[in-house]
Amino acid sequence: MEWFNDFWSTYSTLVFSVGVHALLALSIWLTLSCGLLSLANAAFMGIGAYVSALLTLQLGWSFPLVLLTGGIAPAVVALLIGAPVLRLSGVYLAMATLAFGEVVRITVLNLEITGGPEGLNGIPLETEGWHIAALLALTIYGLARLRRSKVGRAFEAIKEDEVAARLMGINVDRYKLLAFTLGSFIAGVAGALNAHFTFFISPREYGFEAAVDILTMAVLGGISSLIGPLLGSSIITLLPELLRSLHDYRSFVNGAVLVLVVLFLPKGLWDPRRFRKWFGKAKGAEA
Amino acid sequence: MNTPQTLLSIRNVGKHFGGLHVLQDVSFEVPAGGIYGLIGPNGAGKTTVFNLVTGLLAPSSGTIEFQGESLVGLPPHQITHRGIARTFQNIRIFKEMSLLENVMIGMHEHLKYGAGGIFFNSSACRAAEKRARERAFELLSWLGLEHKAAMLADNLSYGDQRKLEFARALATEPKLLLLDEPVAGMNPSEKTLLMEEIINIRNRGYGVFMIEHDMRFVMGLCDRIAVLNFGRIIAEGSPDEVRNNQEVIEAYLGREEEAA
Amino acid sequence: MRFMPKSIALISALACAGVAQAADIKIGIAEALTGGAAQYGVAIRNGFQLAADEINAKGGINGNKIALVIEDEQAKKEEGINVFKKLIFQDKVLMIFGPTLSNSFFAAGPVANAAKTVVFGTSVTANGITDIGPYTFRNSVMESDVLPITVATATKHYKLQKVAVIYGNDDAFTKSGYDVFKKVLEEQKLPVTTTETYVKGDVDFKAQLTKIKGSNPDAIVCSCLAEEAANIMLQARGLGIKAPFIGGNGFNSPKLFEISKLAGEGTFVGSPWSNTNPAPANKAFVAAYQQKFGSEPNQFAAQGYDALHIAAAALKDVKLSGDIAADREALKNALPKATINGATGPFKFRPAQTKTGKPGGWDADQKPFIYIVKGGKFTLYDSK
Amino acid sequence: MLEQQLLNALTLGSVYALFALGFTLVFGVLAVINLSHGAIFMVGSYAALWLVSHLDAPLWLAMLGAMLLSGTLGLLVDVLILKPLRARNAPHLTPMIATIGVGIMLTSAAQGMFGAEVLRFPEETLPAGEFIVGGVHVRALEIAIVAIAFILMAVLFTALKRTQLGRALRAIAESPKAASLLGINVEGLFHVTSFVAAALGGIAGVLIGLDFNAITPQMGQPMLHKGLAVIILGGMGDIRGALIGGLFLGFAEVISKAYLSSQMGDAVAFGLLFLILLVRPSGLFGRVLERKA
Repeated sequence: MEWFNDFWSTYSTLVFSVGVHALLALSIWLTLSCGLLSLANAAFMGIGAYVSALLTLQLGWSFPLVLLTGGIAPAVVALLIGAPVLRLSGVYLAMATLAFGEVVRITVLNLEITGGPEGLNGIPLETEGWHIAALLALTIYGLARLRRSKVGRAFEAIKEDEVAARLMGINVDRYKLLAFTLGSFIAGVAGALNAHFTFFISPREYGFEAAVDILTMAVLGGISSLIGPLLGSSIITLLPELLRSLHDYRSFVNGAVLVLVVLFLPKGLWDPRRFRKWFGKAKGAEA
Repeated sequence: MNTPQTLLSIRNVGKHFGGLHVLQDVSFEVPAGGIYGLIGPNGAGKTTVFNLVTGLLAPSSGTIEFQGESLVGLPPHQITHRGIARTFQNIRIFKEMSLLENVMIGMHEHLKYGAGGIFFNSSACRAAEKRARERAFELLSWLGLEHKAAMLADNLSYGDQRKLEFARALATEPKLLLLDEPVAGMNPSEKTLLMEEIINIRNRGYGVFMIEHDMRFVMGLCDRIAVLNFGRIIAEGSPDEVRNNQEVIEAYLGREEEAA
Repeated sequence: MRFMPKSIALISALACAGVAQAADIKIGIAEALTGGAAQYGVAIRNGFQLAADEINAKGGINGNKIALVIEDEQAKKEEGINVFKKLIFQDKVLMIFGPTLSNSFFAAGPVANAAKTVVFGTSVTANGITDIGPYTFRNSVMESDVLPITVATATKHYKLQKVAVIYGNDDAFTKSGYDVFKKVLEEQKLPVTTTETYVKGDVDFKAQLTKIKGSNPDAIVCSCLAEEAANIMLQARGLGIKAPFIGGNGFNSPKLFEISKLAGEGTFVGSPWSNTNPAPANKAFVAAYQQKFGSEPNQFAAQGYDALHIAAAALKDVKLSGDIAADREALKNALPKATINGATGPFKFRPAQTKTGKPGGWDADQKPFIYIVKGGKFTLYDSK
Repeated sequence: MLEQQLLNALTLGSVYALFALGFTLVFGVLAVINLSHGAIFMVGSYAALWLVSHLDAPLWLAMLGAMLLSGTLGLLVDVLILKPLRARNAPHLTPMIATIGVGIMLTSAAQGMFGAEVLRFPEETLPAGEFIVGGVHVRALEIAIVAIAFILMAVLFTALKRTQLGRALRAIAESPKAASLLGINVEGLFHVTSFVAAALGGIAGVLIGLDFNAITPQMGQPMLHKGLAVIILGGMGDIRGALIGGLFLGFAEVISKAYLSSQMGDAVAFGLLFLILLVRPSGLFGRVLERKA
């Protein structure tokens, strides 16, 4: 038990980060599973972080309420921009969400209440391990249920062939908006959790690089199931710790991982179909 | 004037892309029951008619009514909800999904359960999913695909993919089924099999409206036929009437026979 | 390939730290050694290594050698926390120096305070740092102590009537420097002709400078990092602007004149440190640094170097018991009384003024030197 | 002061245009958003610097070398990464993600090799000379930059318009499938395009490095964002649009800094970009090349 206490006091923040990154990876998984490449999740995380931190610092709201609002605030923004933005597809959507992220970052940078580039400090420690564990479990459960329902099937159909999905009676625009908004909610909650165990937030944490990091987690892990994003986020969070000795070349490895995965594991690390091919040739042939 | 038997009525419809007139003053009526055919040479504008009916494109002029209700301006999914389903000339099934899931996509609108139902896996939700699965199996078995229900659609043969598209379209519970060149790229024996399936579908009470290129196939199958050439209807009537229409022979059949 | 020897050097440094003997005093160094802030973090680490070598060469502190445990916090807040926790709970260091930038400090500082461990910043000038808690110390001189003197001296020298301002508005350091400048200019009733901004990564300042030129100021107040400042000076001269510059803490780098050459003539800077300060302690530091690292030291290295000497001065009066919690507490109580005469001149602590009025940490109480740039060099300003 | 600002805008705008040209060329021909273009731009800068300071190469030779190196890099990216992705018909966002990875690798490698600090061209290598025309300070360097940018763009335009190669490229932009049916070596031209585009990015890097006299591993990122803005303004894949868009952005930036506040300048730029995408995704000046399968 003492061993565990030592471990926990040293590595608890790392474990927290794994959990929060898992939430972020799931948030982008949701939009990706609907065929949308949105790079706005880092901005949504930032909105959640700032709104929640300000509610704690200025109004002293209770933490559960803060977390909830941290999710709702970006969701409202997502709803507002969703209708026009989601009419775009492919690279245009990626570019529009990227531009949106920049607008959010620069706005935060220039506002008085957000502390500008100096950010917000002195955010009290509110996040506890079980908060993250419970919210992550709830999210995984909810998304697993969603996947097996008509909504999950509709997402998959939209991802594969939007026109065919429309003609099967699916209200494509509504489901895209749902994925986008729900994703922003999860990202916002992740941001709120993060803000309340790192004592400090600043605009540069929510820029383009953060957006790419989040995307990398999902792409690395694979989006064909929920396990992929969880695996991807754990690796991306822990890899830098393992690669400490590489110093300046550490992010080189990150980049290389991204390229290699895209080239050689197009469905990500966790690809049930590949596993089936490896382990159960017979079953695959029969299916 | 809609007679009670008219399912779909297209009146004076025109469609142009910029200066290019694809359809001009197209009018015909698809009656309830039976198989209606729309034929014409390549590029005559047949698929455009389907795209207009299903809401993928908006007509530049004219009206399209289904059971007396205008379809113009409705988004595609709402047109599907009103009872029109279609297949595609170049098959568009969901390849990464199983056959069963493909068919269940078609039932989307008929699965009535909400967010709470999904999250708590309510009995209503489970029951609806169970019914949907059973119905999907039923539809697959109509087309002889039930033993492949768990297979990924990508692994199906060409002919089976067509059948799956039929099953998926039927899952939307349509009153009218739009088939876009259903036997394109098939060999004669496959064509015969598929012809039987289409007759089966008709016999189950669905209206069928098909575009076809293969004359023999259409003549043997359809109750009424409209002929489209260069964006205009040049003839309409029973297969025999159309076959004997001079303009059709010149514009279409003549060349077809030359080629054959 | 330059990275091979570099990483070997670092691994061996870490290995040395690992085999520290029982009587060694383990001190954690958490600086940004990779990433964009590495240019500061590496200099700071060099300062610490130099100071540790000196102290150990003279027999250590009361016979105990100093063992540095160096970690890279990458100027990322999560990394800052992770590294702090590792140093505090796993390596059980007596105290921690760092992190490099205020963002990591704001994140990691509370961790150290909660663990009742001294956290000592050498390069963090932001407001609120010493609000974090009573275990927080810094020897980085705050802009609010320096700039009033700089501005007043320059105003007198040039008989300034009006000035223009330019600053980086997306960087915590330059933005907080600007806030202080703004307050100082108001207090000293010096009118501002125009206030211009740029963002990190901007390298083209001509649009802003052209505007400044149009407003015809007597001097340009510049809250910028040295690299940016150098470019601003060069581009200003390219546009025919003759007005001198008044700089903040960011100007304190030899880089400034390496790049800007003579474009920065007449610039006024206030600083706790300069490489030309003739005080013996500084001369010794500059010489030793050049010998060890083969390059010119900068302010960050000097402050790191002094910081370890301050800690060493405090540790002389602490009887180490071997009980880490008690020793950490003893150090915290001894530090405020420590004074040295180091590379940055005479140094002592003063209690921080916190926003809430609660007892906070300890800020530097140091008098800045005012320099004017002549011949591409900082020269101590002589009002006569 | 207006004249001075216009000169500032012209210099900035022509470098933007040059950068965006390669960017949009790759999109037009390969239908790929190459997000490593910013890093390749940075590599060009470092390559020229290295040639100048280590081999004492004259500036024109260094520029040539930088174009060659960054072009080769672009070619490698195409051959090693984009080609396999094309071969397996990967979804169109996949190459974009791969090029993000390439960008990270190049940036990190540059930082490892040259360090994080800002590097500069030695002063004696810069074209000296400065004159005052009607109150406007003009540096010889600025004239050289604008001239090189416009010459290169003119060469590219002429090549696309007049030569067999250009016609083939335009055919591919319309439809690679149709082009290959016409007997055009599509793969080969993809390689050529990647090389030329990256070489243009590389020379833009050298010019920026010279003009602003600051080279850092991170310098590609803001440029990439600007480049995106330019090609969205000009219409993605539209060569002429990139030129107009680049100049437009240069002027818009300088003028807004000069006559509005420099505070929210970037927010306005990206807000505008965002709005343009929503209202007119084909760009302000251009039309999107609709790719026919």
